[in-house]
Amino acid sequence: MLQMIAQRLALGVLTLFLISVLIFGAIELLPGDIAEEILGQSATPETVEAFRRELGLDRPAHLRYLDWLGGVAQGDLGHSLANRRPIADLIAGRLANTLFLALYAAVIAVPLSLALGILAALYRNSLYDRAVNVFTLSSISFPEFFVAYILIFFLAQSGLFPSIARVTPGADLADKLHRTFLPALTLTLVVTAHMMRMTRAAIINLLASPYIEMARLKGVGPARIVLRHALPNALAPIINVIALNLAYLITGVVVVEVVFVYPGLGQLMVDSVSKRDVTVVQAAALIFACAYVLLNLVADVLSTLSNPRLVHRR
Amino acid sequence: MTKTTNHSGQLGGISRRRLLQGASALGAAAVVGPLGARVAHAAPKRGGTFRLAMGHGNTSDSYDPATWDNAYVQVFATARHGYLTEIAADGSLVGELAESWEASKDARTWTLKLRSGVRYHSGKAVTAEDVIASLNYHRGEDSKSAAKPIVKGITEMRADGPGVVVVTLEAGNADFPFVLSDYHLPVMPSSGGKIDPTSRDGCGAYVVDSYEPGVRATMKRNPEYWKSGRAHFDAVEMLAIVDPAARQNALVTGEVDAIDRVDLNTVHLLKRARNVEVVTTTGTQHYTFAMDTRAAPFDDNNVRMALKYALDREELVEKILNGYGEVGNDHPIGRSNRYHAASLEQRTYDPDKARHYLKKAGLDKLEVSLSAADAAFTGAVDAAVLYSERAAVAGITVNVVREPNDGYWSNVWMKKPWSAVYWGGRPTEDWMFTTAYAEGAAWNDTFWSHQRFNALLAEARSELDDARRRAMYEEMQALVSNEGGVVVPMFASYVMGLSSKVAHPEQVGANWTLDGFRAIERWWFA
Amino acid sequence: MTTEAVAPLLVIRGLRIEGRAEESWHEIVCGVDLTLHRGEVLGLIGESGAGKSTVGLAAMGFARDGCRISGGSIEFDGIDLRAASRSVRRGLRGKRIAYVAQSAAASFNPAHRLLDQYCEAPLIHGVMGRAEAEHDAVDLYRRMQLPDPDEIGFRYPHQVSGGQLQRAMTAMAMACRPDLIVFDEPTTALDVTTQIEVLSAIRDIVDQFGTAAIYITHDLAVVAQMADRIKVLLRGEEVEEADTRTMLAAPREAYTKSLWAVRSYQRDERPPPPDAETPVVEMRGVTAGYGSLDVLHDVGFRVHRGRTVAVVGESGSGKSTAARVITGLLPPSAGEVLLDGVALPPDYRRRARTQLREIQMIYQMADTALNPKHRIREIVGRPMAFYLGLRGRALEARVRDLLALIELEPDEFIDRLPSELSGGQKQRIGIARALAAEPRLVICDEVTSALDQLVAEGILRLLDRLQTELDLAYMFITHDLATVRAIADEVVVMKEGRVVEQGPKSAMFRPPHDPYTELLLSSVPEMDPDWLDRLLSERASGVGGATDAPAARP
Amino acid sequence: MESPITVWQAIAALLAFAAGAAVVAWSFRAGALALAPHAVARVLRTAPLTASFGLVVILAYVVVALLAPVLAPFGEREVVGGEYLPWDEVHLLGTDNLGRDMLSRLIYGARNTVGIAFATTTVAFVVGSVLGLLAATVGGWLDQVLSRAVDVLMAIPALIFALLLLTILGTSIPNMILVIALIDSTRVFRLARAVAMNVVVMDYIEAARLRGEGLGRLILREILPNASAPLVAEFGLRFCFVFLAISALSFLGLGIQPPTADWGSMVRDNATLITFGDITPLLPAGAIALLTVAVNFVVDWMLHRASGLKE
Repeated sequence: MLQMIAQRLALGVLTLFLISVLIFGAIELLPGDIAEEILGQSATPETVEAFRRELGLDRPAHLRYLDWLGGVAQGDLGHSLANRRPIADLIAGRLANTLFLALYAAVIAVPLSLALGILAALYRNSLYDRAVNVFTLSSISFPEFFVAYILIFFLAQSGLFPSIARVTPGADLADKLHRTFLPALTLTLVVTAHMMRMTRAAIINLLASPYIEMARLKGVGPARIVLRHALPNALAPIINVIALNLAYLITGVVVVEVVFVYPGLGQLMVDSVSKRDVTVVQAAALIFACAYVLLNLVADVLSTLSNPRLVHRR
Repeated sequence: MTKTTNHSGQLGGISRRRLLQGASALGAAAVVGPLGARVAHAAPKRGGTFRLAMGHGNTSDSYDPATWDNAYVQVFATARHGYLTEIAADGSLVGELAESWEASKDARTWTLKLRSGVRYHSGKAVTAEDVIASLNYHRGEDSKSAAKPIVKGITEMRADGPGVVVVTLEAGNADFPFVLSDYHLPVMPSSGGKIDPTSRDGCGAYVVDSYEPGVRATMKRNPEYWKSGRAHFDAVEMLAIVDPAARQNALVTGEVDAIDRVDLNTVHLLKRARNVEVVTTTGTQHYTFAMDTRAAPFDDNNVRMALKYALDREELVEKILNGYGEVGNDHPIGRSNRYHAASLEQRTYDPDKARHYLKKAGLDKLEVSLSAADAAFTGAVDAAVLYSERAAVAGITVNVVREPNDGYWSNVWMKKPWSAVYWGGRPTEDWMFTTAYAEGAAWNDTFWSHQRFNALLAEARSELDDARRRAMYEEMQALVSNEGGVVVPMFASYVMGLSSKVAHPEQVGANWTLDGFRAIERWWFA
Repeated sequence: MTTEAVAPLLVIRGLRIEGRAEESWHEIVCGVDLTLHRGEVLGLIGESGAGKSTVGLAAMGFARDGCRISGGSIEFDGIDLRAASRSVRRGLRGKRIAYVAQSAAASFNPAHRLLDQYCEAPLIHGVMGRAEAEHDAVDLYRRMQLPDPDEIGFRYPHQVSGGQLQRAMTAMAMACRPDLIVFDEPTTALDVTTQIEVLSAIRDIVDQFGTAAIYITHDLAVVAQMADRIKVLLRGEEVEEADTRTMLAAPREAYTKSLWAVRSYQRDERPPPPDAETPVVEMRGVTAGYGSLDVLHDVGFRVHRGRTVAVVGESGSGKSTAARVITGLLPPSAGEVLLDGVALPPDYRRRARTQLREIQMIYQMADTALNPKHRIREIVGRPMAFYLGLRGRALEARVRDLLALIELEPDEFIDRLPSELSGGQKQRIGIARALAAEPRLVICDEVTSALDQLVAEGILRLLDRLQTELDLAYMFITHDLATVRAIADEVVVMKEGRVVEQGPKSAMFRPPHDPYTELLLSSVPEMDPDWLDRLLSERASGVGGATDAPAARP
Repeated sequence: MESPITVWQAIAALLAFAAGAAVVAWSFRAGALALAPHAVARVLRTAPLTASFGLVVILAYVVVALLAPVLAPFGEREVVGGEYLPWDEVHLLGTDNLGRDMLSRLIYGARNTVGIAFATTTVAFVVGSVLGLLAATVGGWLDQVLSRAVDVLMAIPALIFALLLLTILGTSIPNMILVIALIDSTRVFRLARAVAMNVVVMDYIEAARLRGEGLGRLILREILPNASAPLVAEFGLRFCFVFLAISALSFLGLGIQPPTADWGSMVRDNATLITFGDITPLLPAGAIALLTVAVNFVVDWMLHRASGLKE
């Protein structure tokens, strides 16, 4: 197990390295550079040139990349090219925000989708099952920003919840939860369908197993069959789909951040891409990739732990 | 209470004397032509936290004046910094840190007398050295400042005692004090002849508490602010809300007190909301479709004229601006400018004339590509689509190319032969023409080079006679309109949404959005 | 044993059960009667599709998903199970009627410990408390002769061997001391040596508690050991019923007789090949394995033209691995494989097309051996097209010939999909595909073990005929000594990756044996109802030593 | 058109819609059973009401997409009146912000959106499943390399990755199709590989390998037919997600070239209206949602048939 984790972490580091090369290359390929982007309409060739010199953009790309890599290897993410702020400072708060929102949404979405999925498996093909199915499918087929607008229309304009998730540093948790409720709910609607469908499918898939028949022949009731006999064995696929969705909650929420004016990493990354602020983009991309790699690793470890065959060797 | 007020600011009506010999005239500014019928407010009250949400703001924003490129940082800068001159709500130029100024006869040497006793938030006094360092920051070989072309004309600056700065220009410029009001040019504390561009210190009405670029800034009133009758709010919170729907929702749900850039698609719905006032000002902001006059087929003025007649300007104002604007006349000088050529005949949609010019160019039909993105201006793509629909009637195929917002200014503007462009406008005709129409100007986006125009421009700049100056500028407008490479379909209003709690003076500045960027120090809670 | 005065425990009358296929219902059990008294063991036998399991489950008032009980009555101890409410039925299951499934490995929930699963029924039925149930479990485990009964309950199913699991499942069925247990082929998936232990344990415990049982199996020799009475089913209908000895001695119906006759198929051993003849395939000193773990150790044997070599051993003995080495799927770490005296490249990817063609394989599970999306025409035709370059009419004609050769009507079968075939027909197609390549050696990997005995016999006869006609060499991998007896010329006995014994069949079935061979031979059930008792008493007296075989690896 | 909506009205509308859908689905199945050839009818008979409904909807979309020029009362880009005209008998669904007929735009949108989504998904599936099957079949270093590469691509947030690529390449429709397809193909790869992994262990694959079959035949003839069911199901979902991707991209300012009508961009263009209770943006969003639900109903049914699962 430890060996697997070590191996996966090593692979993860390789993945991160490749991503940093890829992102760096992509930004190099993007038309325009940070000097042109920041000066925008006001750019003149001379000022752009001066800007580039100041930022060291006149040096060859591979040298700049190696410099950056050297810094990262020593734990220094460098400075934002655009406003010279240390990236660690720039990102710390936003990362906390992103994680908070992801966690918030997950705390609602995961139990909800598990419950819905288990109930749907229990009452499969009932009216309830179909209704939940249609509702969740519809919710994922609406663009995220649209779901957000609808929620704002129904829940914010009546004054129940604030329409923008303005989080101030000093706010207490209750206030923060209240302020970020709508983005969390939007994300919940977006990810629940997938997890719920997977839970349902994973459980139903197992209901044909001989050990389920055995349980029924022992006189076990339907609820206990699903919860005690099917669910523990369906954990691996469920954990994996949860991990995938958690990764999405961390990495894929830029649209929700924009709509609810929530200062998360996604918006930072999009902004930085548009300004060609390569060091910030790199840092954000690495954090996202880290989240993805780690979540997948955790999912694999948990699925392994959920399987007695792999935990208790013969 | 819901109502709309339109303030059409005018930069006219300033006497020559006042221009050359300016003095601060705060409170004495005449109220010029308010079109709205807003009930006059009682005397401004102090207090409250003003929450302002703006449709700009980027995480890469900074304190550095060289890089200010969006309204958020511009309003933010204006709130915390002092400038040498200020454009008053009525469009007149008044002194701010410069108490008065005087020009030499040829308008080449300007002597600025600084207001005494003004201090930065840090407590340091504002000096002539600071003024020189602040302007110098944008000059010189190594300057990366967007304002570099603006201060290019300065050849020398020197302090004449602690309170006087003497500026020498390359050539006479009667409008120089206007230039000093540019948002890039705040006066910042200096040491050793250099300013620290990353410093937040200024001498403006508000002191920065916290700033997270692209997210929010919080400020407190500067207790020692020298202006009277300004800076009514105790504190200010500025939010960047880029998504228009989110911004409007924030206003409607009372999360913020004011927003800029109201989505024109839904402004009619916003107006219905209770406790919301929509304020519009029409100034110099205009949208253009700039053709590269060096490139075929745009090198033929007949083609340009054909295209100018193939566009329904009224429709664009109606559909793109939802009526919040005025039609343009293919030159960049708006009705609020001093020397606007009112006598120039308004160009209208006329497919027959377009065909006629096409024939003159020796063509039956024409196919051209028009690059647009919402980065150029909101609704640019739609405007291009409408253009293409109308042009089709005249036998002109306009292929609309939606360009990415990202990198629009570096990759499309002045690179593609025909593209949509946004201009905030300039307070003076000279400034506008010099920036974008003079031969060899960095932002001459039509690459237009017209001998007569260039000669007139140089001449008018140092011309002291008002009537002759007017004649010259009117001729230049006609030249641009009839021979230039630019289609100017419309002048766009600034449309802002205000909670009814927010009060503002009867006259709202039209030179920029949000009362000429100065809403924070000029407005108050009713 | 039975008395007329006591009311029977279970009475089934005119039972009809329907199964759903293609959106319509088909009858799969058509009017079966069944009476079972307390303490009585009824053997239910028949081939697959006879409806044995369906009837067995119906005795619990249960129909599998996609099945429904459409007629008849099921009365358990005076309770009408069809009319009873769901909760009444649920209350009976596990408490008064228990079930032991065919594959204990699949029927134990892999996520829970054995003990927890044991305790589930007593707890939900409120028969006893947790502590009592655990105590009871240890007692039953001991009675079932499970090793380490105090601790085994804390293991997960995968940590316990197949034979032990089957006993643990029987113990679990006993947990509430039910009146009736349905045993559904409890030993079918086990090796012969393990089967003995499970059979004896089951028999003992049923005797001890006087539990009535329905014992479902397709293996006549097994049912002979276990049942008081035997009922024979065929396609959902009863063929006949009699007490065990009568049934074995004098079956009335022709079908029953044919079942009985299967065991008698046996072919004479062919004379040994001349010493000078080069074997078709020879394995020489092969050591092979996966990773660092060697599964084969220095294995060698020869297969001659027109002869059948049977490779015998229990699960995990390495017999299938030997086949993988020959086919080149598993390159050996030492030793070599010769085809006609010439060493073959160890990896099949390096072998020439003709070399590949010479060695063909027939698989145990015909279900997974035929591509479910291909029609018979393609499955059988592909090797011909591939190796022999046949096209169009020639190909079609050859496919038809081959189908005729394996006794399937070409017109009827050529356009079918595998899913439209029975198990035996699929296996025939497997054979046809192997023959289509016109090979010299055919490796038959447990080709009959998944089939009913009658069908299996047909396959064996077919293979034998084809061998004679086409002069093929067979390598026949099996764990079933009856099959060996039927078809082999030579026998190779393997255990733990080594060849224990090899020689002509006649020699193998004649003492003295290697002890392992002896154990294998003696464990093959015989039709004699007293066989198990005799064997156990012999072993108890120290003639043979039963060991717990490694877990069955399916 | 400017009718503000309330929760109750929305729920009532949904219920009415569901009832209508059931009726339509039922009558479609009844009608189809009567008309269809025997073999088709036999399959159709097994379709639950939900699947019939899905089939009707998909069929309707295809018809609308194919016959757009015939069905649409006005041209796709034609400016026919003032902006935001209310619903009336000339403009059944009113006009949009430029005064184009909303209904006509929706109809043409079906053609463009469904066409683009279909092309994108097809490319994604061809690339993703071929590579996935290849990785599973060949195994070894090829599998390692491909899987790692896919890991890398998947670890970059999809939307931001698309943004990067489209900015580099430019937002033409072919580029958009390729970029979304590339990102989708990583997901398809994972699925195809996983499914194929279960197939390659089958004896019939071993038999084909031992026969000496080439890679191409192995993948296309032996493995692919047995891996197609889950791939088809995934196709259904991915197909619908393309709309969302386009919509999200247009939110970030990269969309389909105007004046081409596509639902994703139409939702974006009109989205603000919903915050004032104007239901205009619900039309294209609803069109997407309806198709998603319909496709998934059919996919569920097909999966159910393929698995032979008797619930």
